[in-house]
Amino acid sequence: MMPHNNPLQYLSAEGEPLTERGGRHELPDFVNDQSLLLQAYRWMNLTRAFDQKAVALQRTGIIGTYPSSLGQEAISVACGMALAQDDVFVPYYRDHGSLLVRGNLMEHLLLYWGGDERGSAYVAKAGSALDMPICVPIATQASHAVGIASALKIQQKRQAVLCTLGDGASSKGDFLEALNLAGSWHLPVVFVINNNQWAISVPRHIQSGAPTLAQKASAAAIPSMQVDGNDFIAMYEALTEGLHRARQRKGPMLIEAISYRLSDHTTADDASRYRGQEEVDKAWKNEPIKRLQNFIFQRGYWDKKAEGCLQDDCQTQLEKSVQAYKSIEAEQPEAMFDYMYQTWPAALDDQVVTCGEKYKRNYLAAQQHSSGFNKGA
Amino acid sequence: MMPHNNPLQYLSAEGEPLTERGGRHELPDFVNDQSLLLQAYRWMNLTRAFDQKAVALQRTGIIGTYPSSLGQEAISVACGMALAQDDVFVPYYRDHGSLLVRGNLMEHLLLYWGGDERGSAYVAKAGSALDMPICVPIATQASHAVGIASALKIQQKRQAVLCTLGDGASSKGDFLEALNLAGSWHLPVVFVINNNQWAISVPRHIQSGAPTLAQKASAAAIPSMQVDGNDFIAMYEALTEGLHRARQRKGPMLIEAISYRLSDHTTADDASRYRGQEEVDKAWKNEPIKRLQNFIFQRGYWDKKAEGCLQDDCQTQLEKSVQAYKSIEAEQPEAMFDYMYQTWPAALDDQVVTCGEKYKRNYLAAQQHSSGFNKGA
Amino acid sequence: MNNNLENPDCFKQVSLVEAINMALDYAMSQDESVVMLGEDIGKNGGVFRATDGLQEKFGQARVMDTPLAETSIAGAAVGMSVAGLKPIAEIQFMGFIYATLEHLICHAARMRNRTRGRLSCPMVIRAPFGGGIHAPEHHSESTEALFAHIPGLRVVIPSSPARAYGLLLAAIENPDPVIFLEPKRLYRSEVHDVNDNGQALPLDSCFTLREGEELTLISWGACIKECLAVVDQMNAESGNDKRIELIDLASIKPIDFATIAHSIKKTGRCVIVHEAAKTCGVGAEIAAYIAEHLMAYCKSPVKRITGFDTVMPYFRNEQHYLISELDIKAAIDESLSSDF
Amino acid sequence: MNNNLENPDCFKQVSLVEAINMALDYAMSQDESVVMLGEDIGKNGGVFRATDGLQEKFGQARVMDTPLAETSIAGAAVGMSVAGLKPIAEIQFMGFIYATLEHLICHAARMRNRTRGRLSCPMVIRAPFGGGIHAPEHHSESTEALFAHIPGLRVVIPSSPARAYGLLLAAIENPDPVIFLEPKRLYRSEVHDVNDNGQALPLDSCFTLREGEELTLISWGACIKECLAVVDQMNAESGNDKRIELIDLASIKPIDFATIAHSIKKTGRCVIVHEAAKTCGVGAEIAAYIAEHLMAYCKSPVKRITGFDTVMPYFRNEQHYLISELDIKAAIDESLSSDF
Ligand SMILES: Cc1ncc(C[n+]2csc(CCOP(=O)(O)OP(=O)(O)O)c2C)c(N)n1
Ligand SMILES: Cc1ncc(C[n+]2csc(CCOP(=O)(O)OP(=O)(O)O)c2C)c(N)n1
Ligand SMILES: [Mg+2]
Ligand SMILES: [Mg+2]
Repeated sequence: MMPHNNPLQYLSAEGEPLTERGGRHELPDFVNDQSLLLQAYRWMNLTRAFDQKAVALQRTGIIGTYPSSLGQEAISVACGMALAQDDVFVPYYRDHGSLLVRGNLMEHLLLYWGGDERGSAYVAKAGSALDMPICVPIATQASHAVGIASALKIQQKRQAVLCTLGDGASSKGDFLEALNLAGSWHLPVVFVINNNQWAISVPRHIQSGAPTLAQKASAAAIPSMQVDGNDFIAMYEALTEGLHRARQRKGPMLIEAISYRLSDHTTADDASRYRGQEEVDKAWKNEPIKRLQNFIFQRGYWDKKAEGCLQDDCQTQLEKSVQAYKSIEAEQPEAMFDYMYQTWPAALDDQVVTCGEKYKRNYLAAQQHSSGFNKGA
Repeated sequence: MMPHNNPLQYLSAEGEPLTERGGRHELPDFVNDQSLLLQAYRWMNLTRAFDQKAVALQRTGIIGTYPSSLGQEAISVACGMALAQDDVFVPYYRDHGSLLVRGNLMEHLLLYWGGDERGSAYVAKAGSALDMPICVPIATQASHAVGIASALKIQQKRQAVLCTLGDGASSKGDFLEALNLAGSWHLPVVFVINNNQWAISVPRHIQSGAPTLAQKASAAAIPSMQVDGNDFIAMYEALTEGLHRARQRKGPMLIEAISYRLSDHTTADDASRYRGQEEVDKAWKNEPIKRLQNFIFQRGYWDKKAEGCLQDDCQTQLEKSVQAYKSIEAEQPEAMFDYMYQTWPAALDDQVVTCGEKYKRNYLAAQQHSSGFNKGA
Repeated sequence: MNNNLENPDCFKQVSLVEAINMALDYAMSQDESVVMLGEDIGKNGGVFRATDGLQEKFGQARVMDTPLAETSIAGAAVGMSVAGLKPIAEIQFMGFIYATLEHLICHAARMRNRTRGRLSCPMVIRAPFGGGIHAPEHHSESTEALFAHIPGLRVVIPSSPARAYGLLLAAIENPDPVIFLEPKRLYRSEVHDVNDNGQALPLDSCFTLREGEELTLISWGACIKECLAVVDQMNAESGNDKRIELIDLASIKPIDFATIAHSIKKTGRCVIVHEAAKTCGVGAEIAAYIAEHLMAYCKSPVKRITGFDTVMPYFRNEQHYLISELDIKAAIDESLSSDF
Repeated sequence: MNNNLENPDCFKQVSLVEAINMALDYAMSQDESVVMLGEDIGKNGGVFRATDGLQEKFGQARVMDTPLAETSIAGAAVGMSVAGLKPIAEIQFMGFIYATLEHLICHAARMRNRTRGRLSCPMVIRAPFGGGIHAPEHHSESTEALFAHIPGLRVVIPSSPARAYGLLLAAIENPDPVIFLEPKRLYRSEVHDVNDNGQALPLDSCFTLREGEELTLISWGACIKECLAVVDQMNAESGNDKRIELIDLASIKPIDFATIAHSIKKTGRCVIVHEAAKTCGVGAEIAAYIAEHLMAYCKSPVKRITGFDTVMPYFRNEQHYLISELDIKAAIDESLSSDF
């Protein structure tokens, strides 16, 4: 494992291969795999395009509060790509890139952020049936990840579990206990801290006195490393290694991916209240897409024409997805009861009736006055 | 700070000074302070005598379930002695020794374990008015300790906080979060893990994959050390240093005190279900009282006669305390309401009346039939 | 595999805690996906011996001693259940269950709804609860109402060895999370015949332990013991063995209001007994239901005999908090003698 | 120092969240021991701006951004309060409050009792609660009943800027722990005159917002908005401005049963409205009280208009869960027109 405070990095901010940083001298072999790098580059661009679109849709009230992943596309896409299909992904709410790579449809992501439970109802095409839904209560997913990893171990399966979280989440007991359990039970799970330097308005240094978040793993004697989270090559390498170890039953691992949240926390946030623009400007110089772009241009894998096509293609896909999203009608009111219990409790019979009556009452009133009732569906 | 997996130790199991262990060659100066060592020795003996008595009292139904501190007297007494009067002590339930040194009366300790809230009502004579009561929910006291430490810091006081916990407790989120907060806020708090190798029936190695519990501190970048918890001199030295640092505003520290639970977990436990007698026999060779006794004999601080007097003295004190304990009558039933709120909620008026009626009803019945009602008070 | 034909009658004389052990043993024998996790459940067999012998029988992979971390016990159980296991997590005492609440409320209770049925959390959280065994602070709580308020959870409390056996099997078979609370005061208080035939009892139903015509007494958990004694005594003394009806609620969430309504329509009087604090206890929900739906049938006010809104006193004075037979009898007498 | 003479009238036009800010500002100005801790409460002023400007004014030592760890926020607040501070902890949304429960139930609520008055926990936990602002999952909960069940806690919910100001000051002054829940749907819905004079309102009391003779409507939090509209409309339409009585419960624990009893004895009819799930909600306790003490006065069954026993739907469908004016009106009509 890598020493701390010296993140694994292969490419400079300008996309030049580094030879003397991070303790590894040679670029990993997979950089010769043109299709893999182009796949990554495409996904990162689609993620960013999706992100911009989602922010715009929020501004016009088409979806609700949305957490942008601007600047963190390398982490998210590398997670998605390093996972094997039957590995289990346990995401947090800023993982749009991984979710897309896993084969989730953009219209379903929009559905989720548009306030519709069905956004979490579909199996990711390129993912596992066990891929977990987006988790809102911070760090709780880490406990689920160790539970799933423990189940896989008990079932003698050879899959790995990948769990993501934020730098803020690394302070919460759930995560710290989960690390300990993963270590104690030697579980096949990789944790990735997306250290984007901020937890809403709380800067990284308030979260912990520890100089690195990677060192949280030493409390559980789990190997860990810091990785430049804006360097797709470093992220992919570290994740591939971690997941491979896990599948080989070599135990858990923690990766601290160092990046920066270039956006507001969510569309409901105004980051200018608590951080200066210079900091953000500086961080833009490190952003991951340009870095990989420069590299694949240098390598001759990519050119301006391909770039143009890609951007067009992203827009076309997006348009289609937004249309698809908009065409999905809201569920019936009674749907709120349908999935509470698999075996129906008679005690709820009355409430379903009340729900229907209530809908009729309020809906009819809305029809008549088109006021006095909060429209929506 | 000391390296890990090499606990600070000054005396061999036989009480001989070590010169080449633990990285420190010379015995600390305070070993020349005869009265300090004798004080320690006396407290350790009183603690053990109290312990034996308490177990006996439980067996005859005079008190309830009781957690013996057999074999861990050095840790507990060193904690009590290293604390300054106005430092704040935040104990867990196995700290009889520290509580005695703090000046708590044995009858009050018995009151607590005898199922009477007033056991926690008194201010320890040699302690702070803020000394916390015994804490049953594992590890929660660690959060209180950081809260108190933070208050002291805000109030610009120069006291330290000392918080104890078990090896099992070191797995719980409360403790891990508390470490992180102590590090982030640079708080004047020392944590002592009494690593007695067992958490009821769960052995140390199940608690964590980490080879030491001291290294849990690195997650929060807090200095930490392992100490031989059966070596009073090492414990006192480490605690004095830690508390001094804290009072000097040099931040928190974690001490892992390595010892062994020679007793059952509590009087309700039967340790023979889950651990072998050889292990216990071996651990007895390391017990702390004999070790210090040998040392003070060698030094000429102590002799057989003094030993005889001490044992007699302990018994005398104990007899008196047990008598005092037995003479304390139970509270009135309505006392259960008296301290729920400082400003009385009218909503409880009826319940106090009901409580009185209920008492009369059941008490009278008990008088008449002396059956059908669970006597106690 | 839970096939009755394969399980001819096999009666055993067991205590409530032994019945729990028997049900766990049965479920683990029948279904490989059933696993257990908790503190001290392995070699030690649980501090009350509910899991005695099971690790030896089923191995450490299926009977897991965990680190001391309740949050993780619940959170890991969520993950395990999503991944196809049926975890049974033991929380050593109900007083230590609060660290699990975030996982139970935010995840276990919602996973099916959140994913519109794609994933679910079939899991059981077992915990001993209630006072009366002279235990230290935090070892006597009855906070079943906290769980009863949470949509998506089931809460089940047995009050006899046979109901413990059958309801625990039902909880394990249930496809959703069940909080299974064991009245520890009854763990060893009596021994009964239980048929170890793998037969689950119905969930979502209460049990009418005594039929009666003049008053409906509703309770659950350890208080059933005193209720039974009072009802049997009063029915005998009055020469009317159908005087007081005793309902063991058993399913605390959801509540079987049909049975309750049927009974109160018949008797017109209701006394509710529970050990938990009064305010917002489960008794409130039952009384509220009566106020909404059955007032017209009531001949006297509903009475709740409950714990006080205080902390359960430490054991020296706990009997002043716990409900005695005389307390129950007094309430019944009052209800029977008052009329609107 | 909270001396009225020093505080001449000082009216300000403020929203509910601004009133919270004003009360915090006042309390911190008057009493050095008042401190605040929470996530994003410093520079950011809280995600709803309840603490806006306070860190700048009172410094980082008294307005503390914490690591993201709710358990520690509550646990540290317990320690701080024991040590002589008056901590006001903000939990960002009620959906994230569950990790605090162990500390609130086992410690904050018990410290005074445990130590027979030697130590105590004067602390306030503030959290925005309730739905209706189109927020994501877990940002809409109303689980006040969980806290209301716990002996030793107080639970307070304001429903107007003035009550927010006066009740928050009262909560801060109170020598015991208070859970202060802020109806976020009302945070900015209206602006009222509030006198920034440091005057606390009484705790343990409800507020009769409208007097009436024919029916008692009881609610709290955001639902008060719809209740007020309905009552004013019905009273106006009927030409009887004393028709429906509206009680804002405000003090959820302990409950001011005296005022409720007085009202129901007068009106004989009661409708209870709350957003939280029905089963074992606080409405159940009120209805149970009626069943125990006021049945003889009731002309029609008690009615509860509450959230369903489901998870609050994500915001696209949340209006099918939330209670509308029409829902309230229908319940009142039904209660008024039914008789035993
Ligand atoms: C338990 C819990 N507490 C608080 C919140 C509110 N909240 C949402 S995101 C967030 C900050 C998370 O920061 P971080 O973990 O660094 O992830 P990031 O959003 O920066 O990716 C907070 C406090 C929550 N969702 N869950
Ligand atoms: C939160 C919580 N969970 C469980 C328990 C029950 N319990 C009491 S002591 C104990 C073991 C504690 O072990 P350790 O921390 O090593 O301390 P020791 O008793 O060995 O000194 C357990 C599980 C508890 N008191 N609190
Ligand atoms: Mg972050
Ligand atoms: Mg231990």
